[in-house]
Amino acid sequence: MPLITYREAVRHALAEEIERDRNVVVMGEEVAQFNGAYKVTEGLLARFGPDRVVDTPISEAGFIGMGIGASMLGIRPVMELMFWSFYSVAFDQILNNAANVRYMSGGQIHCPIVIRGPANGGTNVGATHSHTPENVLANHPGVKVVVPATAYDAKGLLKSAIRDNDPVFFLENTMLYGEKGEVPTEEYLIPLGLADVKRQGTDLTIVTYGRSVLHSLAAAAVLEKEHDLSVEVVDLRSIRPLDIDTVLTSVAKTHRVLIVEEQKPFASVGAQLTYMIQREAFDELDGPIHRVTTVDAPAIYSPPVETEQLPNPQRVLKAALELVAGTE
Amino acid sequence: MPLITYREAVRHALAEEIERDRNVVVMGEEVAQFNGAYKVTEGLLARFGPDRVVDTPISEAGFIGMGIGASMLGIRPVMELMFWSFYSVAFDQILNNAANVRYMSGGQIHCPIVIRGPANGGTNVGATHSHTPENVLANHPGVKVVVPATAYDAKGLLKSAIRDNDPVFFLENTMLYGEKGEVPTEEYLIPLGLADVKRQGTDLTIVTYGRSVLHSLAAAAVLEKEHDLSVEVVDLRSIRPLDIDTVLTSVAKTHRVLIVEEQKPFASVGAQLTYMIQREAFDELDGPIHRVTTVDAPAIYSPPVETEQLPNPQRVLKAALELVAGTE
Amino acid sequence: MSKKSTASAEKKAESAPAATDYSRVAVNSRLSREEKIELHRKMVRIRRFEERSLRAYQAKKIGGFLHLYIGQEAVAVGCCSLMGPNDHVITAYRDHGHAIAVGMDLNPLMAELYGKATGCSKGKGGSMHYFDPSRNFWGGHGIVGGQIPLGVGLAYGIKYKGLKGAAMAFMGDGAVNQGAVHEAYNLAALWKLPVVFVIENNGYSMGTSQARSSAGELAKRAEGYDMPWGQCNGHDLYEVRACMDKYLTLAREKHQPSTVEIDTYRYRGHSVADPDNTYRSKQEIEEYRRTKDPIQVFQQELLAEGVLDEATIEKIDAQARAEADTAADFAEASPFPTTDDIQKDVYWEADNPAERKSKGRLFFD
Amino acid sequence: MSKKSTASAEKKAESAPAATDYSRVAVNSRLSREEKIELHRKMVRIRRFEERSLRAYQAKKIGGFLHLYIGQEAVAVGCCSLMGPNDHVITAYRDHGHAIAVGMDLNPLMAELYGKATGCSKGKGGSMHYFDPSRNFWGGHGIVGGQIPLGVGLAYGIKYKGLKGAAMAFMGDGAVNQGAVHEAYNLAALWKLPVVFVIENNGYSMGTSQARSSAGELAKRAEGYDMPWGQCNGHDLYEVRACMDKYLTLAREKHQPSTVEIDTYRYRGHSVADPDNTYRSKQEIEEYRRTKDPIQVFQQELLAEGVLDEATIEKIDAQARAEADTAADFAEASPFPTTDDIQKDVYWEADNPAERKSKGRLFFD
Ligand SMILES: Cc1ncc(C[n+]2csc(CCOP(=O)(O)OP(=O)(O)O)c2C)c(N)n1
Ligand SMILES: Cc1ncc(C[n+]2csc(CCOP(=O)(O)OP(=O)(O)O)c2C)c(N)n1
Ligand SMILES: [Mg+2]
Ligand SMILES: [Mg+2]
Repeated sequence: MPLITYREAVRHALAEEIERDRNVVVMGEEVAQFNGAYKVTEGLLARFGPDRVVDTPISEAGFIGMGIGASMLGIRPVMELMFWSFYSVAFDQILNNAANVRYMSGGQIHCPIVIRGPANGGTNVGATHSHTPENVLANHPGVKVVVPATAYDAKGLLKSAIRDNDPVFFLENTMLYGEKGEVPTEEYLIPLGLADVKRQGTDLTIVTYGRSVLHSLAAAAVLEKEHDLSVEVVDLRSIRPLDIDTVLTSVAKTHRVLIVEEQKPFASVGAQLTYMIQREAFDELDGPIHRVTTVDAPAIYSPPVETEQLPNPQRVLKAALELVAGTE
Repeated sequence: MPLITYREAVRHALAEEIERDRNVVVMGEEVAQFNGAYKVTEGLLARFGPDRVVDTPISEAGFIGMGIGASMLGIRPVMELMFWSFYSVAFDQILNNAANVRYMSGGQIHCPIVIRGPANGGTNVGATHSHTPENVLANHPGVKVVVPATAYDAKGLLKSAIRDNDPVFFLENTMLYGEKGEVPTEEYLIPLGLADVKRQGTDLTIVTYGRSVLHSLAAAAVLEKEHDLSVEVVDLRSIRPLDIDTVLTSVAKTHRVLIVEEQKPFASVGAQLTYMIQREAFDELDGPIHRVTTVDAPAIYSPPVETEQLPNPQRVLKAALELVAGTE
Repeated sequence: MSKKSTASAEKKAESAPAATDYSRVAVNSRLSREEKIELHRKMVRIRRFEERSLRAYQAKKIGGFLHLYIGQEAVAVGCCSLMGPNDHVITAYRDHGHAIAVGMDLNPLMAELYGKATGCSKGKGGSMHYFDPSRNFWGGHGIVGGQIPLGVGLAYGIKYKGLKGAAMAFMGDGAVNQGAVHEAYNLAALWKLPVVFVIENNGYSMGTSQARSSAGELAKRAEGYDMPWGQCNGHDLYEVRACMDKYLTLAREKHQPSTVEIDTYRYRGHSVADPDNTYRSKQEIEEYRRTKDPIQVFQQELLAEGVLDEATIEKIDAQARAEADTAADFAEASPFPTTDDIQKDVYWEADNPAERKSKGRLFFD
Repeated sequence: MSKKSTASAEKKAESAPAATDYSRVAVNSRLSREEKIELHRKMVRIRRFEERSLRAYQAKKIGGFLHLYIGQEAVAVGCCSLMGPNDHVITAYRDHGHAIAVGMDLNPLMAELYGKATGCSKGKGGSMHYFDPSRNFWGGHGIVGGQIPLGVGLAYGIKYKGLKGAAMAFMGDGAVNQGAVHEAYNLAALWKLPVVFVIENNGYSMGTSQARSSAGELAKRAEGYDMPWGQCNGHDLYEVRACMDKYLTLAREKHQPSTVEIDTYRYRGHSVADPDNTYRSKQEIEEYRRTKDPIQVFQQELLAEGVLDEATIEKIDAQARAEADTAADFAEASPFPTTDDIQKDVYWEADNPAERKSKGRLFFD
C-alpha cells in the first residue's frame, strides 16, 4: 500500500467525495485559492473549480450557519474551520442549529454537514488557538464527533462522515498532517463509532484517541521493552458514537486502565470513559482508572514548556508505571 | 430569619454590592426598565439609576465582551444572560477572553466579571433555551462556576462572586426563583468552593447541586421513611473551585455514591466527579458510582414529558434503590 | 410612536413613494376575487388561532413561551402569499403567523402548543419551533438572529441547484444587533445569494424600544454591504406585497439579496407572560388597533373594492373561530409523546436503523 | 492594487481632502524636532526588531506564528503617538508595532517570542499576545475581531470613571466581517462610548483580497450605526496623525465613537509560514516598497524639513539594529518558564494565596 501523509489522506477523501456526489461542497477560509492554511485542500480548486471549493470571509458563524441551512436543502457541505478553536465564534450555529434542528422539527429535517479542521496543541499558538473541544461537542446529543489518529483512519472516516446524514464534527491535528501511513489505493470506508485496537496487550489498557495514540504507542513500546509490560492501546477514533464495547473487552482482559487524552481535565472525554467503565465493569478493575491529560491551564506559548503541558510519551510512561505499581 | 425567595436573595445580593462598591454595574437585556425578564433585578433601576443598572441590546458577544474589557480597567460588571443558554453567541468572549486574558498576559490582567442568569430546563422552553453549561464552562481553567440551590446560598455566593477577582459564572434556575428560604438580615458571605452537606446520612451519598438538590432531598426523605435508608446529600454549590474533600469524606462514610445532575450525560460534571472519586477513594467504594442525569436528547418541549427527561424525585428514588440493591 | 424617527418613516428608501395606490400595483391588481378573500381569510385564521391559543395558555394547556403575532398578520401573509415553488421561509420564535401563511393546518399547530405527539414537531418544538419543510417552511427558531445564517444557506441551496427562487429570512427589530445577522448580510451580498432579509419592525424587542437598542436606521445597515434595501408599511397587506414582490424578484431574477424593513406592531406582550406595562402605554396600543389593524385595513379595502361584504366577513370569521376551536379539541384529544419518544428524532441514523452505517453508542446515560 | 475600488480611495469621506499638506496640520506642526525624530526612530525600531525576529524564527528560536507588521509601521506609530494618559489601545495578533509604539522595551518583547520567562507575558502569550497594562496596552489578541468588544469595554471604563480619554481598537480588513465587531459598533454608537475603531486595511486577510471577503466599503459600514467615519493614507505618518487626531478628539471631547480605515500594506506574508505567492504578485509588493514605504516617506519628509540628515538616519538605524540584536541576546540568555509555571497566572486567587477567599480545588488532573 502506498505511504501517504495524513494531510493527503484527508485531501483524497475530500476529492473522492466531491467527485462522487454533486452535492458535496468544500468551504472555508483560504481553502480554495490559498490551497488551505495547512494545505489540506491543496489543488482542489484547480481540479474541481470554484463551485465546489469555496473561500469564505472570516465569518465562522455566518458561513457555518449558511452551511447548515444549505444542508437542510440537501447540499452536503464540508466546512473547514482553520482551527477548531474558532468554533468559539460559531458555537451557537454548531450546537444549537446543527445539533437541535432535527429534534425541534420532530425529525422532519436532517443536517448532513461535516465540519472539519485541526484541534490540538503542540505548535505554540497559544491559549485561544489550542482548544480540543471534542468533549464539549460530544456533550450535545444530535452530533457525531470523530478524531482520527492515522492517515488510514482519517481517510476512511472522513468519507463515512461526508456520507452520514447527521452533523459530523471531524477533528484533525496539525501535528499529524505530516505523519505518513499506509493507505490503500482502492476505495474504503471506516464506519464511525468503531474503535481500533492499535496494539494488543494483557497487562494494561490505554484508552486514547487522536495524537495521543502515537504517544501511547511510543510509551507502550518502552513499557514492553524496558519494563516487560504488555500494553493494549485502544484507539477510540470516534468519540460519539462511542465504541465502549471494545474498551470493556480490553478492560476485562487487563483489569487496569489508563486514559490518555489531549483534553483539559475537567469534564473531559476521559471523565466520561471513566464513568462508563466503572459503571459497566466495576468488578473488572484492579484499581482506579488513571488519566494523562493536558496540564490544567490555558495553553502556554513557550515551545519547550508546551510539550510538557501536553500528553507525551514520557508522561504516559510515568503514569503507566505509577498505575501498575499501585495495583501490584 | 426572614423567609425570602431565591429571586429576592439574588436581588438583595446585587443591591448590597452595588451599594458597597461604586465599580459594580449590573447589565443585561431588560434588567433595568423592564425590571428583568424574570424580575430578579426588579426595582434596582429605580433605586440605583441608569449608570448602575443598564439595559443592553440583544448583543451578548458585544456586551459581555464589553464587560470583560471594562473589568480589565477595574469595573466590576455583573452581566445578566437572560438565559445562560445564550452563552452560545458569546462563547468566544466568555471562554477565550475572560478565561484566558490573565494567562496570555502573564498575569498582568485580571477580569473581575460576574456573568449570571438561569441555566435549567423544566419550563418547556425547548432545546435552545435549556442548556446547563456548567461542565462546559468549568472545563476551562481560569474560570469559576457556581450553581446555588437555595436562597441562602444564592445570596452568600453571589456576594462572594462579585468580590472575586477572577471571572465567576453564576448559574441560577428559573424553577427556583420562587422557592423560599431563610436568609439572615445581617450581611454574610459564603466562600466559593465550599460544599454543603444538606442532609446527613450513612448508607448512601448523593452528590448533587442546583435544583437537583431539592429532588435529592425529596427522594432522601422517602428513602428514609419507606426504605429505611439513611442518605447523605452533598450539595456542591460550586463546581469550580470544587470541594472534593467534603465529597470524599462522605464517600468514606457511606461507600456508595449516586450523582444527581441536570446535565446531558456525556462529559458532564458527574463524569468528572466519578473520575475523581474512583481515583481518590477507589477502595472506599462498595460498587460503581451511578448517575441520574437529564435523559440524553435535546430538551423536549412537551411539558409532562420534559419532567421525565429531567432529574426528578422519582428518578432519584429509583436510581438510589437500584444502586443500593446492587451493592447489598 | 416608538419608532426611531419620523424621518425614517418618511424616507421610504427604495420602496414606492407614499402616494401609491398599492391595490393597483400589478402584483395586487392581478389577484382574483378568490385570492383576495383567501388573503383576508388567512389573516383572520391567524388571529383566531392565536386568540384561541391564548385562552388555552391561560387554561394551562400550554407550557413555556407563547409569542403572539396578533397585529402583525399582514406581514407574514403578505410575504408568504408571494411564494413560488422554489421560495423558502425561515423565521424566529414568533412563528405562528408564518406557519399558517405558508399553508400549515391548524390542528398540528395547536397540538404542538399542547405538547402533543400529533403536533407539527411531535410536541418536541413547541410554539417557537414550528416546521414544515414540505411547505418550504424551515422554522421557527429561538435564538435571536440565529436563523438568519440558515436563511442564507437556503438561498445558497436554491442557487447551487440552479433554481429560480428566493429565501425570506425574517427577524425582529431587536435581532439586527446580533453579529450573526451581519455576517449573513456580508455573505449574501458578496456571493449574490437570493435572499430577502425581512425585518419585522414592531418597535420593541421585549421591553426595549428600537431607539434604546439600535443606533442608526435598521434597514439602512444593508448599505454597508452594498445591498439594496426598502421599508414599507406592514399594516397594509397590499403594500407589503408590492414592496416584497420587488425585492423577491430581484433575488429570483438577479440573485440580488436585499433587506426590507416592515413597519408593524404587536398588540400583545412580548410573550404571554410579559407584564407589558413598563415600556409602552395602553394608548399607544389602542391607537394602533384603531387606526392600523391589518385585518381591518384590508377588510375596509376589500369592502370598498366590493370583494367582501359584511356577510362574508362574518362567515369567514365564524369559520376561523370554529376551525381554531376544532384545533383545540384535536389538540386536547391527542396523546402526549411517551418517555420513549424523548430519544427519537435526535439522529437520522437512530431513526432509520435499517440504514445505519455507524457503530457504537449514540446515546448515554 | 488589491483594494476595493479606486472610487473608494478617492472618496476620502470625512477625512481631509487629498491636497492637504499634513505637515502643517496643527497636530503635526506643533511637534518639536526631537519629537519628529522620535517618531521616525520608533518606526525604524519596529522594523529592525521585526527583521531580527524573522531571523530568529528562521533559526527556529521562535515557535508558532510570527505576524510581521513590516510596511504598516506608520499606522501604529502615528496612532499611538497621539495617546494621552487616559487613552488605551487594543489590537489583534499583528501586535509588535503597537507594543513598540506604546513604548514597550524590546528585550521583553523579543524574550516573549523566544518563549522565555523574561518575556512581557512571561513566555505564555507569544507573538500574538503582547500586553502592557502599565502603558495602557491591552494586547495582542488571536481571535479575529474578538478584541473589539474589549476595546468598547475600555471606552466604557474610561467614560464610567469620568476620564477624558479614548480607546483605540485596531483590527484588520478581514476582521470587519466578524459579528462581534458589529455588535461592538452598535453598542459604542448607542451609548456614545469614546472609542475609535481603526481598520488597518492592508488589502488582504491572509490570502484573501478585500474584494473577495467584504461586500461594500469597510469604514462606511459605520454609517449604519450613525457613526462618523474616515479613511486615510497609512503610508504617511503625518496623515495618520492628522486623521486620527480628529476622531480621537471627537471621542475624548464628545464621547463620539467613529471608525477610521487606514490604507496600508504588509510586505511579508500573513505570517512567516505563509507561502505568499497564490494571492498577490511580487510586483505589487515591490511597487509598495518603492513608492509608499512609510519609513521612507517620512524620512524624505524629515530630510526635506531639515529635521533629519543622512548621518542621523544612519545612526538611528544602527542603534535600532543594535538594540534588536541586544534584545535577541537577552532573549537567548533568558531562562524558559518551568513546568511549575504552567499553572501560574491562571487565577488571580491562586497567584495571591494570602488573599484567597475561596476554598476547594481550582486545578484538576
Ligand atoms: C441570543 C438571544 N438573546 C436573547 C434572547 C431572548 N429574547 C427572545 S425574544 C427577544 C426580543 C427580540 O425582539 P425582536 O427581535 O424585536 O423580535 P420580536 O419579539 O419583536 O418579534 C429576546 C431578547 C434570545 N432568545 N436569544
Ligand atoms: C475567528 C478567527 N477566524 C480565523 C482566524 C485565522 N486568521 C488569523 S489572521 C486571519 C486573517 C485576518 O486578516 P485581517 O483582519 O485583514 O488582518 P491582517 O492579518 O491583515 O493584519 C485569519 C483568517 C482567527 N485567528 N480567528
Ligand atoms: Mg420587535
Ligand atoms: Mg488585512
